[in-house]
Amino acid sequence: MNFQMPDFSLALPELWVATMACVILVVDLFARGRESAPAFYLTQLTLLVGIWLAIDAQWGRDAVTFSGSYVADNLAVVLKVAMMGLGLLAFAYSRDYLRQRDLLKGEFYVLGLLGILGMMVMASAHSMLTMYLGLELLSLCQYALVAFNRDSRMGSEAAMKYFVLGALSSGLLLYGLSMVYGVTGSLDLGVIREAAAGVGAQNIMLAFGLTFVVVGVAFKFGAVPFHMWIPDVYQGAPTAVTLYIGTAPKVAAVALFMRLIGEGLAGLQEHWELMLVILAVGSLAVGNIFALVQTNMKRLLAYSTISHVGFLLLGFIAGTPEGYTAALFYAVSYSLMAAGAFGMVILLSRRGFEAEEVEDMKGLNDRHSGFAFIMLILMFSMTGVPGTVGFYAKWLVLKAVIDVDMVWLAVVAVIFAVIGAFYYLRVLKMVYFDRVEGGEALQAPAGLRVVLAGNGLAVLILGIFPDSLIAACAAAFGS
Amino acid sequence: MIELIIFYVFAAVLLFSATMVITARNPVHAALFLVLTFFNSAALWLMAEAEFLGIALVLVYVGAVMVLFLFVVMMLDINVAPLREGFARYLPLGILVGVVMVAEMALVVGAEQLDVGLTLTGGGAADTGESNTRLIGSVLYTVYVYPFEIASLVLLVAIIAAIMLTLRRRPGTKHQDISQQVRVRKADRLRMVDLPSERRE
Amino acid sequence: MVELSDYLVLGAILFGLGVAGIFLNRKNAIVLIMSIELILLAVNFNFIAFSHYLDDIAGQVFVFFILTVAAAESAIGLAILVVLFRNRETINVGDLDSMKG
Amino acid sequence: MLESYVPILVFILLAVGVGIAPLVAGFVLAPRRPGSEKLSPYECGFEAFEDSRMKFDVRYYLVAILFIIFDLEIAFLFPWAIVLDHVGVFGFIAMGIFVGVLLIGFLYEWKKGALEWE
Repeated sequence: MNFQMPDFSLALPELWVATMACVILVVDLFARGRESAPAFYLTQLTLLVGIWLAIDAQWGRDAVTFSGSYVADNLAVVLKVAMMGLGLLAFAYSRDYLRQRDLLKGEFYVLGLLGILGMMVMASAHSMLTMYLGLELLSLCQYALVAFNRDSRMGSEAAMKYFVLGALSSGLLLYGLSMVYGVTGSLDLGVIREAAAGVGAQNIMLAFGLTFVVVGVAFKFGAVPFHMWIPDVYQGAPTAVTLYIGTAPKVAAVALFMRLIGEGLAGLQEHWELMLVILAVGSLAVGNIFALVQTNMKRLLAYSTISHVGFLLLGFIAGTPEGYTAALFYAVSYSLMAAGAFGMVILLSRRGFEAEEVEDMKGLNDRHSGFAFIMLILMFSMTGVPGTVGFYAKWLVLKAVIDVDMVWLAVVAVIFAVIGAFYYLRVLKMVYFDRVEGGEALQAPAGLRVVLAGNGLAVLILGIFPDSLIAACAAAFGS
Repeated sequence: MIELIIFYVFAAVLLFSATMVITARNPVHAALFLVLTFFNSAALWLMAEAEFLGIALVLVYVGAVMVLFLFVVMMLDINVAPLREGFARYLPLGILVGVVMVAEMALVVGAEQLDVGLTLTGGGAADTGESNTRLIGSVLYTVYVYPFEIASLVLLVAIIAAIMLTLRRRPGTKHQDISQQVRVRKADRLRMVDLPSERRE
Repeated sequence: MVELSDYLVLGAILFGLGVAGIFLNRKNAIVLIMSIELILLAVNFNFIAFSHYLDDIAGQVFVFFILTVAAAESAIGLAILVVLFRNRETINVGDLDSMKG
Repeated sequence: MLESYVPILVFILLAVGVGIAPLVAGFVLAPRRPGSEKLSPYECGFEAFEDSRMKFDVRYYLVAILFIIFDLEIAFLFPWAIVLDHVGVFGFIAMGIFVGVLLIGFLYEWKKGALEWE
């Protein structure tokens, strides 16, 4: 491959976040206070400047640099802005939670920031090698974050399960990538795209490699039958880490799918379309049915994540630019809702008491009607009640699937959504109608209240004016 | 022809030791068989003209990772008995899964009409005389410089995570801080006191 | 002459052994991590075989990165194992059941 | 293209041979009259106190992990050293950044006290 000087100005966001991560690590080493406050503010500053850099340096451009391993286009910008925004939210939520349990160490911010960097690398990967390294950088940060509270039994168990299943899935993904490399002869996704579109469609080995790649991607999404890690990791990890893992990596999984399968192996669409249908229906079924019986709030949200992934996969099944736009919109809006829901769990828990059980939501309306209203918005938009952002997301995805005349799939999805509505409404019943005796007033740090209120309002406003976000997602796919 | 024989010898030993890794009773034996597996695959990689990777495999994996495995096995003082009781029950399932996977993969991969590599250039690479390491090096730091820098960040994450998880400062251990002792100055240790001389009564 | 398919079949068998290893040793975390190393070794075999017969160096560079990442990953994996052992006094995967349901 | 490896193969076979030959000779030729006295582990004349398996300390463990990571760094330095003339200043700066990031990792270790052995 010829080598000409790479265009560094194009990869500015990644360079910025990487240097700032190292700077924050060193600053936190020499900071005296125990609160690692400088690390927190520097991290938030890094993400804000990163968002601006991503938009300014890369919007509207479609260039490949670093000899074919980095691409900067609208899709990359939308993905990166979403990831960094969700990262901002996750760090804002976690500060008080960690301080109360004196887990507040600089490493949390550095590992979180490097995890976001891994996601950004995945968003603008143009070669299988860059995609794999971004995925591994993200996974390693997540294994460490899940085991962050090293004295909690559940935490280390969850980390061990997540590690073994994560390592296995990256092994499977790599096996698929080696097959794709063997048939197309190159690591570059552009070359793979032509080869797959051309004569590659009938090649058994390429189809075989595709199966393994789809398995790797399905694991990252947490789609059935590769969802086993999600409930345990969501429950075992500290709630702040669960919030981090439950939101931004879903957008990264969209990036993984779009780059590798959506664009790279587009030629084999009829192969992977069938696989995704199986994954989607499985996720919808398991996600909604198992969630009905859950008593632990975090496990309930974990199974709801699986059901939402089922919906998200519908967008990919459609395979049309509208379908991809719908899937991206779904990923971003769902992550916002999930951040709010986990934020509520953080709001209600205190130093010694993890508000993990669904019963802890009882009588929230008496304790603080404002946050009860925010819980109402979140649960309604998760159910998909018309007029909320959740409804738009589901509607766009279903429309995309119907346009590709798979009406039966849309009907199945709606049925499961209706079944799913029950456990969301059960939570609302507890919030509004159940009385709890001696419910003391809600004391939560001001910062947390502001962030949660902002998150709730964002979900509400997006529900009323979703067109700006939809337009951004559509622009990502060149329409 | 000799090549084929050497290939099959190494491949046979490789598969035997790999099977022993997953069926060994004692984790230490499993670790040592894994070392044998790595040596054999390094030899096979040498045959496929990937010398640098063969040496890197032995250097990195056998030298460091297997040492870590043996440390962990020694340190965790694993009582082997309970770890094995699930073995007999899952044996048939395990073998079945393994055989099915291998059969279907061999079918696909070993298929004669293997139209692999649309740009396949036939057997043995034309020996350009350049050593494999120089070939990799010339590409690694120029064309693949972006993945190269991400690899450094992956290693950084590994350092942070390993220390964050395992480092426990034992409070109250008395230890000498040599640099402290050396940095002492005359004033810290010596105090001149001038005593007035008393008259002798 | 050693054919490409010889290498690939060897890689496939190693891959099968790795997956079977994971099914067989669900109780013993260390052999579980070793089976993952076997799977990654099988992947490296495939890449090197393709790189050799395609006469393209990219495959070998990919293998070099896989080695690096896999070594860092097993370092973290064993760190988690130590944390687990300190909390649970056993690495018998069967006992990791405090989060049922 | 395999000719260049024949010396290595011969070397390995010789090494294995020299290793195994004395063992086999000892096994075959030496007289064997095992006694319970002879078979027990010798511990300066009296009974062995506890079994030979001694638990390692976790500090060894951390050193092993850090060795892996810096061993990988060295593995990256090998090809760099060979092609430095071909790769020029660009390659030099690339490796500078790589070693710089790992230097930060080393600084982190040092400051956190992972290197102290108390």
